[in-house]
Amino acid sequence: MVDKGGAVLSAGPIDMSGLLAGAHHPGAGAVVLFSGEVRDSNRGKAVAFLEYEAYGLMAQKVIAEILVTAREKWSLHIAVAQHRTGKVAVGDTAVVVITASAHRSEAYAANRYIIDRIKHEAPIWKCEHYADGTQEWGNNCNCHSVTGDPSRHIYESHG
Amino acid sequence: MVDKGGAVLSAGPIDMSGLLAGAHHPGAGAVVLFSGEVRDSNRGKAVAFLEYEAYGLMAQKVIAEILVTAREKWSLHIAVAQHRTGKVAVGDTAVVVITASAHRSEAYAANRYIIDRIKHEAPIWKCEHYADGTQEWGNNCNCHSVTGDPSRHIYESHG
Amino acid sequence: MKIHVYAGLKDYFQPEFEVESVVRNTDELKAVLVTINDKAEAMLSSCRFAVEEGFINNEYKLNQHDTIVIIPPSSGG
Amino acid sequence: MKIHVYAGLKDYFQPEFEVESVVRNTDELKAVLVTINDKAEAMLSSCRFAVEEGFINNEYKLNQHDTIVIIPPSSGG
Repeated sequence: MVDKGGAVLSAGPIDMSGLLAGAHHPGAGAVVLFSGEVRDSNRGKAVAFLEYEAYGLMAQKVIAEILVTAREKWSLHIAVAQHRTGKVAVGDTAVVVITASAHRSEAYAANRYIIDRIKHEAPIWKCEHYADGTQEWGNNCNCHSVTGDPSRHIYESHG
Repeated sequence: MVDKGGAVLSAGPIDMSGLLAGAHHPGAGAVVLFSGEVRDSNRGKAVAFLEYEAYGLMAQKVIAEILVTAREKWSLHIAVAQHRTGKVAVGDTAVVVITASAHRSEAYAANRYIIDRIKHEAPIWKCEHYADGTQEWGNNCNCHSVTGDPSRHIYESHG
Repeated sequence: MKIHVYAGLKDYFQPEFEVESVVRNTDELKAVLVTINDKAEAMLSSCRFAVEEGFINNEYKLNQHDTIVIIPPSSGG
Repeated sequence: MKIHVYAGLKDYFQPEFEVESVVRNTDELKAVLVTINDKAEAMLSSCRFAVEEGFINNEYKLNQHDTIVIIPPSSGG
């Protein structure tokens, strides 16, 4: 089953209200939304903005697979995700994940699962542009230093 | 510190988009929103609508205390909650909780903590009105049958 | 002593009523309420009590001028 | 063989370039890439590889007509 939430990558601002408004289901008692937003500082340095690069075709494929897996694993009514590409200002949303299920435990767990996997696995990279003019590619996932395999990841929240 | 999110009880529809739009903070990398919505069935019976009754002054006090506690416990930038009173239609939001923190673990954990405590402790009651014309008061919290004390609760997600 | 009850307790009592008997604590109040409607006994054992928007327990000394709010188990959300 | 690289790898290589040497698997490709820029060695050891939008491992037999995409560790979100 393919996610009906539409595009998982967005070159412009994410319409969070629109996505949330579309995420109701008569059988869902619980809707959980996660918004990953750009903070004003990173490692003690003032951030000017972020810039996201994606290997688009593959990012879509990876995220779609994650959503399908989560939907099946937790019997979700709704699972959608959208990730920004390009420049994202401080305070703006870089990624949103919405899950809906009959009861709340599943919606929370699935939401966390989806964002964790997107962050580790989707071929999307952030470049931090600092207020001092310097820039630096993010390198969040370094699971390979433990697992010895760039394809094997470790998650805080699930096995 | 008192929550600046405004009223915690609402006799009319909850403005989820407005609450979410107000829940950005430059130091918050993670925003989590929970929406508790009215399902179309309960215990196998078709639901027509719900009606929430609250002991208003005390519900406000209890929810405000829960928000302050969560804010301190997880160093949240934002913690807001709003609960409906009166009639709520199937698919509509009965309660919303929004948390924002530097990193996502805290926003998820605090969000879950807040909704769990609201459901167990805030003096708010739902009356299920079924499609067949019958009605029934909800009785979700029966922790006292285990703890022997109506003031002592058991939570799925935290100690 | 004024009593306010909510939700399912309204199936057993008026939403607001007076108790004339002298009751010193919540256990004594519960005993009096059961004499008014013994079907309420099980639910009363699961209720919390409040005075002036503060929860009280059986240690709290009730005053004849208090308004006691009886709070069934929450079912919000 | 066409190579596409992303993100931090662009500090070491052009975004798209050709490798003329015959390489049969990703280990051999990495070895060739290190001869082009030995500073990329550490990062390459943390990268995943893909052909036609599918991840591949070292078992996959590379074809000289393949386009290989080299994928540094994700840092989305």
